[in-house]
Amino acid sequence: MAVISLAQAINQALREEMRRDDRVIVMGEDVGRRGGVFLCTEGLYEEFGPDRVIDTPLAESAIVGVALGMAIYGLRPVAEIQFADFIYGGFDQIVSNIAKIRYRSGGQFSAPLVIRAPYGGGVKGGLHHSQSPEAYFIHTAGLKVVIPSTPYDAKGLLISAIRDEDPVIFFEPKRIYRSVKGEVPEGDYTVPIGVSRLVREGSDVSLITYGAMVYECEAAAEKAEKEGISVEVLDLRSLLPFDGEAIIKTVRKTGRPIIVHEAPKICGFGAEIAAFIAEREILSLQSPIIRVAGYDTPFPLVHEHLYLPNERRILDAIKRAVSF
Amino acid sequence: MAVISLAQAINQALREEMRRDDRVIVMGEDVGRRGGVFLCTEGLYEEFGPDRVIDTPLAESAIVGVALGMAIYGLRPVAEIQFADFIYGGFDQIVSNIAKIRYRSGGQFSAPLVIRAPYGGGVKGGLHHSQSPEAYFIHTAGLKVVIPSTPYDAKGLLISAIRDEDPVIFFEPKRIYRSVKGEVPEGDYTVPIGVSRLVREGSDVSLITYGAMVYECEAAAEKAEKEGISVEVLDLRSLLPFDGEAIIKTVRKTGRPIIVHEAPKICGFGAEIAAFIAEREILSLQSPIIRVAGYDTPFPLVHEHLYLPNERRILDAIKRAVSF
Amino acid sequence: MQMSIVGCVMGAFQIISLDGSADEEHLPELSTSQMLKMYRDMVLARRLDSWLMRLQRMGRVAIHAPSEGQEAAMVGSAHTLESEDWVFPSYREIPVYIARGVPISEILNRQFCNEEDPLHGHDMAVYGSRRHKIVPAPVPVGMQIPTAVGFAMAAKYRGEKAVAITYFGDGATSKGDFHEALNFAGVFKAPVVFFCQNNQYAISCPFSRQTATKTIAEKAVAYGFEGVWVDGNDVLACYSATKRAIEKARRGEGPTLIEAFTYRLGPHTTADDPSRYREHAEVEKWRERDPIARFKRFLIRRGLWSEEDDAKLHEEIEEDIKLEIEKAERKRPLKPDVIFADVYESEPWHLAEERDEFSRFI
Amino acid sequence: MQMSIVGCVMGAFQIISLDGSADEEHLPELSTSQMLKMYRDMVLARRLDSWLMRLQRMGRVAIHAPSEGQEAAMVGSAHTLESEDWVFPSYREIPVYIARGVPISEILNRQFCNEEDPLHGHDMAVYGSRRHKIVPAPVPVGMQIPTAVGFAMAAKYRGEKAVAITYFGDGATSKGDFHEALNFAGVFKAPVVFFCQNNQYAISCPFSRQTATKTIAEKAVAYGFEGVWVDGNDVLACYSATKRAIEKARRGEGPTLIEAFTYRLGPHTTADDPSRYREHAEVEKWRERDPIARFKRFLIRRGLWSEEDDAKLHEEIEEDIKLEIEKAERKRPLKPDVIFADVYESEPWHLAEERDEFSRFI
Ligand SMILES: Cc1ncc(C[n+]2csc(CCOP(=O)(O)OP(=O)(O)O)c2C)c(N)n1
Ligand SMILES: Cc1ncc(C[n+]2csc(CCOP(=O)(O)OP(=O)(O)O)c2C)c(N)n1
Ligand SMILES: [Mg+2]
Ligand SMILES: [Mg+2]
Repeated sequence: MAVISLAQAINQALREEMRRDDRVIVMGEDVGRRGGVFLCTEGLYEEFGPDRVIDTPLAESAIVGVALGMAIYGLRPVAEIQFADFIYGGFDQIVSNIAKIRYRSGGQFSAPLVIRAPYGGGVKGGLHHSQSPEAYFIHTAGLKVVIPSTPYDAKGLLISAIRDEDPVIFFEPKRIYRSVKGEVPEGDYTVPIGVSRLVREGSDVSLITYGAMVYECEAAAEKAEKEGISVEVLDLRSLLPFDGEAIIKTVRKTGRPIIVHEAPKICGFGAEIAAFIAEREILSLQSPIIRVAGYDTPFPLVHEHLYLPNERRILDAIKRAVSF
Repeated sequence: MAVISLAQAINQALREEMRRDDRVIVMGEDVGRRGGVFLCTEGLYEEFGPDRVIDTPLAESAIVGVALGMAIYGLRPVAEIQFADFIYGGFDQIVSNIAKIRYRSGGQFSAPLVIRAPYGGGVKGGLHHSQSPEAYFIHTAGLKVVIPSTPYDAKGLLISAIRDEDPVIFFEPKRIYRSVKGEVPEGDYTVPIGVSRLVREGSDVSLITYGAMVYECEAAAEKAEKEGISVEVLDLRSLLPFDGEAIIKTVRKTGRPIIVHEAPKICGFGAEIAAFIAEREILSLQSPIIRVAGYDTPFPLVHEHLYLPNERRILDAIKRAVSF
Repeated sequence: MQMSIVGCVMGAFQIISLDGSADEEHLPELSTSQMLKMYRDMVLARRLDSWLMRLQRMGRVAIHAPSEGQEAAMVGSAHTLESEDWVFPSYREIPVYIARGVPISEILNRQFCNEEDPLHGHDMAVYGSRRHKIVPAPVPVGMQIPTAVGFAMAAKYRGEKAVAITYFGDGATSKGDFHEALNFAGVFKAPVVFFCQNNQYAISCPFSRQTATKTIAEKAVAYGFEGVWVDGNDVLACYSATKRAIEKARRGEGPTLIEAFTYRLGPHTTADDPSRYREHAEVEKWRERDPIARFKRFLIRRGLWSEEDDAKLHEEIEEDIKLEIEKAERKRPLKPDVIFADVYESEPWHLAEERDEFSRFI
Repeated sequence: MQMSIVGCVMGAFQIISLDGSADEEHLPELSTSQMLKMYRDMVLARRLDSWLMRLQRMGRVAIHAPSEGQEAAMVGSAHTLESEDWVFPSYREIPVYIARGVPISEILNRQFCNEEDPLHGHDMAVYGSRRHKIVPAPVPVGMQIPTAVGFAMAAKYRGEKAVAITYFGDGATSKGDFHEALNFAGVFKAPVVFFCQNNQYAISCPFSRQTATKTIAEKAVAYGFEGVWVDGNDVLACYSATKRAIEKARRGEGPTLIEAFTYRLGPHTTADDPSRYREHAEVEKWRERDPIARFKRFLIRRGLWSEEDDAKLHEEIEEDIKLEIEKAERKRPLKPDVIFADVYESEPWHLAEERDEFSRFI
């Protein structure tokens, strides 16, 4: 099996799905000739032409709003927002129109579309090229929210997202676009939306995470292991709907849940997971529910490696949990 | 002291602050001659004229974006968004520009402005006239978020918000604009941002809430009292920053926190409060942390009284907490 | 035809004068029965509107956004549509639905939110129907415009001959979505018609405060396609201008922005009090330009209609509406758990749980 | 002057021809020293730009958005500003800062994110300074435009004579914010100048795909004020057009949209590879229209400048830049806890807590 990067896996998913299904079209800023600023759409313009790989004017609200019109027609648009930080320009369309079209129309119309965007920090992008805005969308009924962390999942989840009958916000951890490589089968397979991946088994502490943080968690888990603490790592993959069962299972097992994400802490997705656990599994808890998250400031250009949760901070949380 | 409605208290705060400070201007759709669709700006146009009470074109992004320019100049704009449901049109400006101007500029510029909007359900407004979008803003560093529940607080908090050096999102529970009346002193006073209000003391269960839900909680608390359960009710008033001390105090006292809000549950503000408690006060807990919230659907037109948390649902949660 | 405007204003395109006389040269090719059907639709829309206003005042239906005064713009334009065309309306377009053949029973089911409400009681004041190729409006102003453009782009990609028409008000033209959508349409030559009803108010905001241009039509300059300014109280002018735009779009020659200059005679919605922001005299002036009266004068002048016909028509329509109201009101209300319907295609576990919990409280 | 455009295109306004000869009738009233200052600013901007490109390639500074080729548009326009005027730039406007009198040391402190970085290392590729009345750009394209309008409205409310000028690219004109802001400016007659540098690309998107109009200038029609199309590689034409617009705004006669038609000679940013989307030949063609060479020819033709002067100037500037780079690079880096600065005026409890926690990890 070929070993490819996360960005290449995205590219492969798009290419194969476009070959299989002529309803699938790709649109966004610089997705055509330029192949996307991260080259996720490289080669698609050459293979499928300008009618299916559409370079758009610079207008995020129209990109997603137009995608909705195409989806209502019966196409399967995959709209790219160049950086997740610019998705707010299309926020009104996403939250008020796309997320609600099925509900608004009494089920007569729906929005089978995907909005892809690179997200997260670690690329020296500063304030507006580093954000993790997933919580805004998880709070919005009618959407699905997916974040892959491996090339295999990226391809399988993106294909699922394209085939899904509802709108999927698909955030890609840009920091690991190239650095993370893995085996990806050619051809058709899917990874189901809503199901997490157990990255690593353990019995003392559960790290519940997603995106690029999976790797920080794995590193911290390994360090902890050396100090005799057994750490389980759960990669959620889907944030809405999230895999409640798997969360409960790991909490029952270890009693010490720690949630790790890049986004700011207050009202981040970690809050939901913590609340979910605190509502259902309080008797399983052996420690407080700890969140290791981005700080509640805008995303800084300098010292971003200190802003982002890292091995050290996660390890510290692990130790606090076991010594509670 | 005059007994006035919540809407009248808002009106009084604006009027008095405009009299005191000529930097204060009011702008938005229909705020002038029409006096606002809920009449919160009634009479201001007549008193202060079109230069200070500005009827704007229908453009939410410009309303808040222009307000930012005015604030940078040195004015104190109070921008009205006609319904909180339409604030998403200005979301990009609020989240990317207004919330971050101080940070972006290294503290050279700031955004001392207020964005007021009626929010919440209970007025048969359907999908796009009933939403409670506070969580989106609480998750956004650089903003403050305030929701009053009484006329006294509405006036005092709005004056604080206008005088604040940072941008404040000020959501007004429209359902109780007229129905809730209370004593409001004429003249200058403030209610500080960041401090909650203990509505009612109790020892068995803590209801942590804000906005119109304060009254549902009070009603449920009274019912519970009759059944021998002593219920404390905390009105947060400020959601960012929120009054962490008061939350901890009530949780230590009762051990049974229940969070009540209208917004959908997943990633709502209740999640943050639950996570906050689960991180710090796990040993105080005598019951799971329960959330009573709007369901995770868009806001429906029909049966909204069943969609919204009500006395019955809150009472049920109280009983679940004490019988855990 | 002198309809196009590029950069300057020549006066709105008109066919029927106030007195009912016509510009014979520009009369569209319409059979008598077609014209009478248009007239009937306008009258039906007006009567239904007035019923909905009253029903709301009596507390029997929810909020209503009246169309009184704007029937020519809506009926005239909608009569140009073929069965394959799609409509992306706003919240004031009941006359369009009627012209599109939607039975008033369905509109009433909607307003009464009964068990046959096609939108399942999920939103107010808007309507949609897959069968009639009408996509229900999102209530936030202007938001449907990019959707119409995307739909049109998809139709073009598929080589289909469908055209999308979208309706919106003067206020909507100030929104970013209007701009982004029209710019896309220009770039991609989408087969779409932008139909703006300039009724001169956005709630209380007069047109002069909405924008500094004299017309909406000239805004098309900014997108590289044609803008057309038409008398929105003249049903034949609206028909002709729209027909031309639809045919142009169908031929692959791109979009058109049509401004129908008209007036909202009633309040913004049943929740509004227009006396707060406009003079009675202004309304009276515009009543004289009533589009239905004008069309009637035209029809009578040409011997196609009479006062007796008119009285009969009104009576017939009135009976019909009353009957349908009774029927709609008698239907069962929507079940409580309808609030959990239509969120996703298949219900995720968390909604199933919430629905379970919910069922304990009803 | 034939600068205005309403609805149709007459050709961009130009004063200096490619060969350096001038349209004497339209020459602005500028002293020799003013013109030489403009020339110096352009050269300084170009040299600094080329240094920043190299420094980035060497990994010594972060991402940079080059201005090569656009110096005439920026320096020409910025030289018209009075000290009371305010600038709302985008991310490509280093030549504007130079023209505004910002010392290059400050620009370099910014790029090196050292302890004297006026933005505290919080954002990339943008600059701002209260002292110089420059409000730093938000990186999302077009977002600064409504801010400039609001600022101008406030100045007008206060009866101050300040004018706001905002810079943005061709891509920005597709954004809703552009539209909403220009519409506001038209309605409120705000004293603001919209200065669009149409460098014909938004990253890879060519102007022809950005909009269906021939110019950006004609988009002003949609807002009821004047649009001006100017040769953006002609510093005097840019100066004259902007001066006229600034004076007009100062007199209370409202906004102007200026389109400076120019070309980005370099990549979009240091992260871009333009060979993916445009031909080398096209770039070469535009190199012939280099604004600095053209202005130099003009100055030499008029006996105001010589090749020797030029060599000396370049040398001097080069020395200066090198020195300042050294100084900037030697300054201390920003302290880690700077990431907690400037979130609110006074730190709320939750940030104090987080900062405490943070300090354990550095
Ligand atoms: C984005 C948004 N802002 C505000 C509102 C509240 N509102 C409803 S209709 C309306 C005026 C719309 O005016 P116009 O576009 O001219 O349409 P008309 O009502 O005149 O048909 C306003 C402000 C809304 N629905 N959406
Ligand atoms: C809202 C938004 N979308 C996308 C981007 C990514 N991006 C940065 S610059 C740019 C192109 C801007 O083009 P233009 O406005 O012509 O300015 P130029 O770069 O040519 O000076 C894009 C797409 C962004 N910064 N903001
Ligand atoms: Mg209107
Ligand atoms: Mg450009």
